[in-house]
Amino acid sequence: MNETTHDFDDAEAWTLPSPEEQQRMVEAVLFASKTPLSTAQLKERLPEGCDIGEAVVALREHYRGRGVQLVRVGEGWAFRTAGDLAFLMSREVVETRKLSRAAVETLAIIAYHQPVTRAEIEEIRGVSVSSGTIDLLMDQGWVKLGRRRESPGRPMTLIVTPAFLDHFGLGSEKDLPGVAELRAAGLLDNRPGFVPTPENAAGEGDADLTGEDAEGEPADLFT
Amino acid sequence: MNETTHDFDDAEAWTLPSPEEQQRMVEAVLFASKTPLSTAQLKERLPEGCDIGEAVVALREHYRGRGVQLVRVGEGWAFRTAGDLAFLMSREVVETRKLSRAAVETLAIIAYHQPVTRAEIEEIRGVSVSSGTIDLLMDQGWVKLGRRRESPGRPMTLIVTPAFLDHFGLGSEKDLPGVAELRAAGLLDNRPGFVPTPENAAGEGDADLTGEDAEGEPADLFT
Amino acid sequence: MLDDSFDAAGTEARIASEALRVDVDGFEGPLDLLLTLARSQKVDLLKISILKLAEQYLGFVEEAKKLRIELAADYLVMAAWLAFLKSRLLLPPDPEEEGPSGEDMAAHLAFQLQRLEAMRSVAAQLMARDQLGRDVFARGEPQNVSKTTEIRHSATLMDLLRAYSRIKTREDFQPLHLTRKPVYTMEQALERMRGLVGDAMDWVQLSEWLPPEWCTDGKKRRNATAANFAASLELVKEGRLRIRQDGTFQPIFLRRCDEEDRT
Repeated sequence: MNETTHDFDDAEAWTLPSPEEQQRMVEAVLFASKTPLSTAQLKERLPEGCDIGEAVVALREHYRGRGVQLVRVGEGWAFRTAGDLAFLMSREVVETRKLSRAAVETLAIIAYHQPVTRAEIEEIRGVSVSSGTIDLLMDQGWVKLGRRRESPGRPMTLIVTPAFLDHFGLGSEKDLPGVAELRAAGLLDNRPGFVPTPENAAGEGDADLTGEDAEGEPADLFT
Repeated sequence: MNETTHDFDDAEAWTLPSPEEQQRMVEAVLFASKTPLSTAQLKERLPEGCDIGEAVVALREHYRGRGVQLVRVGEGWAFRTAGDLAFLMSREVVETRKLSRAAVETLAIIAYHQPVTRAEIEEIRGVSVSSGTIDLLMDQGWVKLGRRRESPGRPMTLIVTPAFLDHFGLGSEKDLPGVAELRAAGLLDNRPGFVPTPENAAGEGDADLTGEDAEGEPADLFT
Repeated sequence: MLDDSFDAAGTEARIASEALRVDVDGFEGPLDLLLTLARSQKVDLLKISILKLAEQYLGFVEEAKKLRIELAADYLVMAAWLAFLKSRLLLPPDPEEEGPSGEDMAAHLAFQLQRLEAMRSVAAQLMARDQLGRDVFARGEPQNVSKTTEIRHSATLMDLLRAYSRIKTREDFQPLHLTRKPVYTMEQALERMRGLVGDAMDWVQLSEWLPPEWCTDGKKRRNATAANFAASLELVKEGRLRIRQDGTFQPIFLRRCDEEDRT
């Protein structure tokens, strides 16, 4: 229907493209194609008499070791990024978020008490620790599983990682300042906010408010 | 502030990829992209310290004469099929609306005279430019608004886009056919004219892009 | 010879005007028409005779009028301008006359025609280039860059230390809760005394209203006494109880507050 076909069909002067030329053709057609093309499809697109198989083999060889490879996809052939360069195909967007209070506390407990079981963390914090929090710390690469504790139930323990030390600029776990140092540095809040813990939440509602007086001896007045 | 920079800055173990490896990376990234990527964009995608310019030059050389070419498009680079193999690509042809003579001329004037005001285009063509024509060129993504001209009325100017360069396979505006000759002949100079133009025929100097009346007939003066 | 050339020119002009008549709508404005007429001079645009071109154009407009072809106004504007230019070119320059000379105007028109022709030529060359999507093609199956958002959580050593100190202070504080002895509260005392106050027709000693279970040891007793005392003051405030102490360190007596007490 168009002149191109016409030329191919009956031009006496027409000669078979050279193998290099056939390779160029396969290369261009595969590059521009929206889908992988089978040998049969390539044959249909290229001038009559081309040796598709040979061109594909040569082309595949040519691209070996390069950033792009000619690979077999199902029945067809397609160009694909070399597997080892896949990382270039994803653009990482790094978003920085502040670690939640629960996560920071959990992390601190793991750092100071490691190896520590989850139950122990809960005991220290006074509230249950969600697995989301621990997962997050693990994803972050700051916490990992330690040995099992040789106690009933053989619970897993959690420890901090070298990445944790690195991130917080600590040479070792021993570099973590002690509580006394924290207090000396004025880091310890003298008036902690009242946080309900399982113990006091379950106990007498106002016990803590009158608690200090309970120690005092107001009854001296009456005896 | 974030870890990424940190890693690159001080990881002793990290080494710059070899030139061959850098070439593979640029190849992979450019091959995967449909649109041209600028050197800056490539730099952003590749590991720190890579010499994009060198990789591109080597890659361009590697692809010379092949079925796929690495071409310069404005600020960027892109792989494109070789022009002489167009006859194989009948299936990939994107049907586009045929441009009117007015649109083709307007496009050429914008490309060769950019940044150019609508009044200047009208001066060159000797007829008013319909907004439909400019809209069409903008829809096509070939033309966009440039800066305002610092002249009375501060008219908007028109310029061509990187997509225009990409479409016509131009590395830059300097590659426009015959541009050097036209410039040498003074045909790209902006000379003040005395010949009636649609603008001065209408007796108004504001035939800028926003001037709706540029479409209007100056006929009222002469009937 | 002269006749011949005149004839030839006449024929040419006739053919041209015929063509123009047919094409009048096909021109993209007067400049386009001028360019077409200029081409009919069959000389390089650089050597074009502007005077002749002006005459050709005016002839065309005359012809159009004769044929009652409606010409758009800008063609008429151009005709008027060309007539003016023609007079400038033919008449000797008037030193009084302001503005550009006829030659300047002619030169500029020639420039414009050249420029338009040049633009047409490069436009054609541009369109003849290999075009993307027509002659050259981009990657048909581009691999899009997948965008992954990695969330990094930040915390400083200070955050960690503060968090730990928070926990530690809480811990230091907690033993108080755990070792605290039971306390008989004022609320408890108040509730109990509201039930008892109705029966206290006569003065009763405060110690008699202590709950028996709180009298087992001195500490508990003191606690309950304090609670009962505070509660009785509350009841006095409410006007339900009267309270009496005869002297310092003397026993405290309580009695129901009756109607007559209030008045």
